[in-house]
Amino acid sequence: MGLRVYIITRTLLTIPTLLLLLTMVFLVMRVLPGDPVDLHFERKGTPEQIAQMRQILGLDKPIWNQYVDYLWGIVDIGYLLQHGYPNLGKSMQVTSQDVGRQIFSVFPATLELAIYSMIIASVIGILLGTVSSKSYNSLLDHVIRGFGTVTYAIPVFFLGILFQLIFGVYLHWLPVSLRINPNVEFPAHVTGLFTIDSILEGNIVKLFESLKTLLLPSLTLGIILSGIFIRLTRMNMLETLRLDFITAARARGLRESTVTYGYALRNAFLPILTMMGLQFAMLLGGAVLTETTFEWPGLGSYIVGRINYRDYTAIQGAVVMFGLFVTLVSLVVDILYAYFDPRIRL
Amino acid sequence: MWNKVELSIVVLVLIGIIVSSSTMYYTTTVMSNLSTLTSDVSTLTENVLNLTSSVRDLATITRVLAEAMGAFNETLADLEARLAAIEASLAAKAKETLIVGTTDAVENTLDPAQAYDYFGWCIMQQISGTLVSVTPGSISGTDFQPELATSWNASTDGKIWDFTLRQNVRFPDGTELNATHVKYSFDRSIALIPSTPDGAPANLYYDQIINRTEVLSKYKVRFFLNNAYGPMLGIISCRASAIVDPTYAPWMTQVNYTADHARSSTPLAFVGPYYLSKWERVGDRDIEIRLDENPYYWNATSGYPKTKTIIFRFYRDASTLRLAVEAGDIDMAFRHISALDVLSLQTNTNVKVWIGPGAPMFFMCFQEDHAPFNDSRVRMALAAAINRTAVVTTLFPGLANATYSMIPPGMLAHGDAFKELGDANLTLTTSLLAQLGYSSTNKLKFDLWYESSGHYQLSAEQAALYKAQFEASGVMEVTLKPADWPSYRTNRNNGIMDVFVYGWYPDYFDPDDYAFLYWASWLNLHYDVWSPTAYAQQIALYDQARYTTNTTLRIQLYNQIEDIAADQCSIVPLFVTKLWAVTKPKVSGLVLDITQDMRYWLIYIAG
Amino acid sequence: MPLLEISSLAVDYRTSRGTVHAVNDVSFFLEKGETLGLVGESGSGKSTLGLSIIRLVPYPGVIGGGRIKIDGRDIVALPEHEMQTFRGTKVAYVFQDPMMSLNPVKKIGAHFVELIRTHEPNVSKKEAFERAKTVLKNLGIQPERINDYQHQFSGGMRQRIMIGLAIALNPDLVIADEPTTALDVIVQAKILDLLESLRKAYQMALILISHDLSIILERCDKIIVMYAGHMVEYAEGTELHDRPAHPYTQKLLQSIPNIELSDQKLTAIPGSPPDMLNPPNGCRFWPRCSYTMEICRVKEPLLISIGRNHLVKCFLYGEKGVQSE
Amino acid sequence: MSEKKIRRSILARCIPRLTSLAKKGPSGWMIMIGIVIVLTFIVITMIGPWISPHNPSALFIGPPVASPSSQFPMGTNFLGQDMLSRVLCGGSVMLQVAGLSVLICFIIGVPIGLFSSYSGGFVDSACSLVMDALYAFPGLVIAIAIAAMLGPGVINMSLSIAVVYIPTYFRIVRSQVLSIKELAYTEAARAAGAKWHTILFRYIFPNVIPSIVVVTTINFADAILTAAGLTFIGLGVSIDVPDWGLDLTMGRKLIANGAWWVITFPGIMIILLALGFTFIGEGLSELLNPKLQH
Repeated sequence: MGLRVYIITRTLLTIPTLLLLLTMVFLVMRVLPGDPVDLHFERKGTPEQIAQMRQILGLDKPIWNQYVDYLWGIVDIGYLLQHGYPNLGKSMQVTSQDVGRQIFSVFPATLELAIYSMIIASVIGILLGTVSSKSYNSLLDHVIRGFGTVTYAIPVFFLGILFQLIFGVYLHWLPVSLRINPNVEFPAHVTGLFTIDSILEGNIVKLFESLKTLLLPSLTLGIILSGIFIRLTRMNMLETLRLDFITAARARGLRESTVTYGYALRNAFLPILTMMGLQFAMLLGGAVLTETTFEWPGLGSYIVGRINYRDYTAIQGAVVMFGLFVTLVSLVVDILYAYFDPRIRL
Repeated sequence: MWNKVELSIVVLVLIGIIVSSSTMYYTTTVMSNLSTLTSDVSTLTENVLNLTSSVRDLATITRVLAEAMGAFNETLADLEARLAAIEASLAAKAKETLIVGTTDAVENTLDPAQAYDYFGWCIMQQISGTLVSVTPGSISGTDFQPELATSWNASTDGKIWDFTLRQNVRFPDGTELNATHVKYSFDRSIALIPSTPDGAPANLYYDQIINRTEVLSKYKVRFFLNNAYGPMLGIISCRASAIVDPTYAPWMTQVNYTADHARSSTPLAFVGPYYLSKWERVGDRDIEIRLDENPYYWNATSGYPKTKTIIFRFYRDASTLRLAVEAGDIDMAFRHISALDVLSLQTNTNVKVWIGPGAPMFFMCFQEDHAPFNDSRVRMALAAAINRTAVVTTLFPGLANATYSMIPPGMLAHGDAFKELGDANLTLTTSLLAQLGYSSTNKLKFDLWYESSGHYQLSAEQAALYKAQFEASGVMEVTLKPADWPSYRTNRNNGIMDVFVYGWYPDYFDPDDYAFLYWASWLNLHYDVWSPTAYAQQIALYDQARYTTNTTLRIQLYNQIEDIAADQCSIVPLFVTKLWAVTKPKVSGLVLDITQDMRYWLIYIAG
Repeated sequence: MPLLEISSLAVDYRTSRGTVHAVNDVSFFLEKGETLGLVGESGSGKSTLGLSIIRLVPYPGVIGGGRIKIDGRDIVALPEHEMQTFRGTKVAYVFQDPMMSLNPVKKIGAHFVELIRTHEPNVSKKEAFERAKTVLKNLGIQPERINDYQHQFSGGMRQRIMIGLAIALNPDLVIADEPTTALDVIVQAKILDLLESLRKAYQMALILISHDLSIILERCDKIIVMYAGHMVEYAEGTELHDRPAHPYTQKLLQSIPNIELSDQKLTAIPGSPPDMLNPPNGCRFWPRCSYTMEICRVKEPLLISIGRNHLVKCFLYGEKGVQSE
Repeated sequence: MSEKKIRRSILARCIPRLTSLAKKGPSGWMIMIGIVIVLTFIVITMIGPWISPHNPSALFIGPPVASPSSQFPMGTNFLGQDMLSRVLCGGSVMLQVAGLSVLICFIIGVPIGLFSSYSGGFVDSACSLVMDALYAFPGLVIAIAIAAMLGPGVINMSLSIAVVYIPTYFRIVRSQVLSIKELAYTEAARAAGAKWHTILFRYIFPNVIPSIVVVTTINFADAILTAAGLTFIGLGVSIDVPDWGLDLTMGRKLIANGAWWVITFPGIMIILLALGFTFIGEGLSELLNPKLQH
């Protein structure tokens, strides 16, 4: 009951945030010196060229109209339903394709990568974090903290390259690029997540192959991220373990495992969850580099590829997409929080 | 003080990782070694058979054992059979599909009225047909063989060309190819030129060369040219002259990629060895192109294509492509495994490296609007300072040839006009620049631009080398300026780069398609503005060479053009890169010749 | 054999800035059904002492020496899992702050069920649940609230629940560490009475830890006065009330308002407890003592007997009296 | 007091501080190690051009892609450049970018944070709304977008990174100010009629500094990593500038040939530098975290 109300209000609250976010993307793309078309033509385009491009991009209109068009394009449900993707304008490349279509076609790849690396990161992070907090100030604790700090300091693509070198070049265990072994047909497109699709298709080989290909990128990103998760878990656990009800539980002679997981972790979990939610933005940032390293055909590779064409609409669209994604995730996280925490629910 | 639970969890996770990775390792090895496995199994079975027979001789032992053994080797035989079946199916599958990894991608469209990129043309060559084609393996690139036309002849003044079409060439829908299709194709391309100014027909001046086309009979078509035109057959054989299928090639509109519908993504008539069965783009990238055997191919009777299916996988990065072919993920890597990798791959027994003659020409351009590059002495000074051989031997060992002529080695009229300037001829450089008052104290300062997004191979490394070579003279100071390909190209159009290296990829194989580069308008160097006399001379010679069919005369004319060029140094030829492909050892049939074409229908995989 | 026997116990906190001797050379014993009061200012080590009995001295504290025997078994060396079975079954602990002592994300019932089934694995969930209900009834809480969360109860209620959890497996010894400090006065009495009655009903021994001497005097058979980690005086309730020996004890007594002597003047103790990182030499109380002698500054007094079951740690009663029996 | 004197006295004050850190347990050690690493790197980068055996951008000092040897301890890259020299000199770009971006963040983020939170009301809520929205954004993505629009180069990289980090400063400053604002002594000062700027700069600002320092160090680390990332996707510097990020990107072409040294050494340098800053940050935050005091 209370929960439902909370969810509704929270959802409503995201609208202004979203609006703000979109506005900022718009501004950032506009505030920058020189306008995209000039940049596109390296400030030397002929007037006709520029005029034509401006017209295609709707940059000939006054800024206010541009703003409205831009927002409308994103919220235009009719267009979304008709085409299956929002109206994010036309690509500046010759093909002049819909940016919306392009972005929606690459998004599942990023989603898949994000999900799996999140899982890996959380498992490693929560596990090691708990362990090190339990053995506070012991050697183990220092080792784990060290691991956490170092992983934070490694450039994600460097780790990626090392993995390619080790598992791809030397050991020949795992494929080092693309989304699935090239001599395997793609699973039938349903969700766009290859693992899910191949399960739906009931094809073990494809599932196995896609997992195999997924392993390196998600491991790379997961490990990089796990550093932060370890730190978060450790901190929260240390704070929780210091609370009276833990000692009280021990005084009642409950098993140490019960105390650690049933009491400490269970209570520390919610803050950890929210903080992890915040880290999602960082995960996506890392995803861009991971994708370029492993040639993972996702939103990251897309944005990087478009940069090489100064494709301003595409970049804007991709950035917006990232923003929407993050906002959505934080919404979900908050709702989960409410769901798990009785204090909020009642 | 952490208890067993956690310890066990940690251990489990570690074990999990190890186990999973090792299982992958094993499965992969098993898949690859399936054949050996089978043979082992079979030998094992034989042994067991012998064993059982010998066992039977021992009457005293109960036949229970014998039966057990029987059952055992039955199961073994059964297993063997199954493995054999799997192997057979796999082998068969491998035989009839060739998986090709490439860093190329269709730049824009597969419409001959527009497409003007290597990979677009490559795909078009597999799925469509032209009237004539260059004979595979041709040295000069000027030997032609009948394709959709069985015979042709030109009038004595070279202004009228007749082509007799091959009969019973059918589109997949059954309609037979006839002269109207040919006329339609050329008329459409020419009609579309205004709306596609950067398309191939526009760049090859179809509208200026071809006056009109005429259908003489069902199988006879005639071309009226404005002037006699030497490289006519070259033009006719190039992909911009591919025949289209009117049902998919609307008049006056260019055909673009349409998602999830391969057929309507191209206007081409599917009269080639293959047809386009799948073209998938994700975001801005091709991720899969699939070609399947065309059952209606006119030459199918002589066993083409040799491989039923070609699947293209697309890589952004040459090094990952190399890893893929090395790991055996793909059967063939074509365009572009980096030159550095080819060397190390040549010693690798798991792959086969194919190297063919080169045609792509690389040359250095000077923006003459930026003084002092409007002075031929400055240009010549730089030209003399360059050390081509050093560049080729260090960056492209065995994969490129230094050239002192804009016309590539092996081709008609290839000369060595620029030899007189020499390689790293710094005395000349310094003396020339001294005339203009440049010295070690007053250095000639300029920007050297290079392409930084991998469109040209090792362009950054090249730039570093040129910089070093220029500065070795002690009278120059070079600033390197990177620019990714699109910026590079737009910079070229807008003439904002002092000095830059550019590449030329031939459309047809004739000096005619190279010599003009010295003053090519699209380079925007404004040579014609700053050296009008030399320009006038050269263009006159060029036109004369173009509008004659007398080979010896043409050679003389081109040589004269090159001599003037060597004095002017409007642009300086550097080197020609060869063509190379890397395949699995069992892949054969690649024909790499000066045309740079990859004729996939000739490729087969040895069983 | 006494239920609890502690001899020359020492508890140290090994911090990065040095070692703190929070409990020093404490010895006493406790019979079944007895009540012992531990009194002293905050930081005097009484809570540490209490926690050390269930071996839960918080990090970085360690039991530095001495023996703690429960039913004649020394628990100092006991392996963790055995110790764990001890807690809750033999010895139970009631904490100061009921607000913080329950798991906020667990229902009340769950606490009981978990407790019972940890120590008596063969008891079914249902059974445990029923038992929990009866316990709650005894504590005067409607059994149907068993499915509520802690944040839905008042402070007093929560402390009742804590007590309920403590006695659920009727242990032989309950340690109540300032059980009422966090509660308002009316509730205090109620809770203490509840403890008292339960103790009688279940035949438990009780260690009552408090900074409030009056409460201790009211309810304890034996009393230990602690100062800066030392036990400075040990006596039975009445004895201590009538004949307080140690100056510190006397000061404590004077600080209690007393109805009988209306003309009594209340005096606070001057100064503040010492910094445990570097305590004063000699007797730790001398800086605040009004009878300080030379020797007090240099030499630490021994715990000497000055009568039946009455020990004191002070030079006022002789250089070194007879060591207690 | 003469410039030299000042420097000496600062040193005199710093060194004992450094050593005394060790007494503060593991976190103290972390800080000390971090500071040592960072200082070493700065020094190396400063004197790199003099101590490096060869000119870092000179071509074919040795054979191309030569594995580490006595002559070339870190081997050579594809252009026969001496990796050791490049490693010694390659830090400058990154340090410049990091320093510049941090400076920009500090100059913009801190004042906004101070004033908006001190003044409170509509301004504050507006600022924090914007900042939160920006904060919840994938930093690298927006950095990439901006860098793409501005084109490659040191300044542009720093700018794009700065934009990403300003919110972090804003948030931290704000939270601090809000907590301190309510403290008794600020109240007292206000009651005593102190001017707003007195309160802001004499009472509040000093208390904000520690947490800003923490953020700054973390920001340094991230800036370095982000700079490397931008270089990796081709928004970096031109090939004749020695830079670890660039070496990593270029060297990547060679890994398939097993030329591990081309990427390993620059990679390790980046990691170490980032690690140094992270250590300082982590140690400090640990020390300053009241919840973890014993």
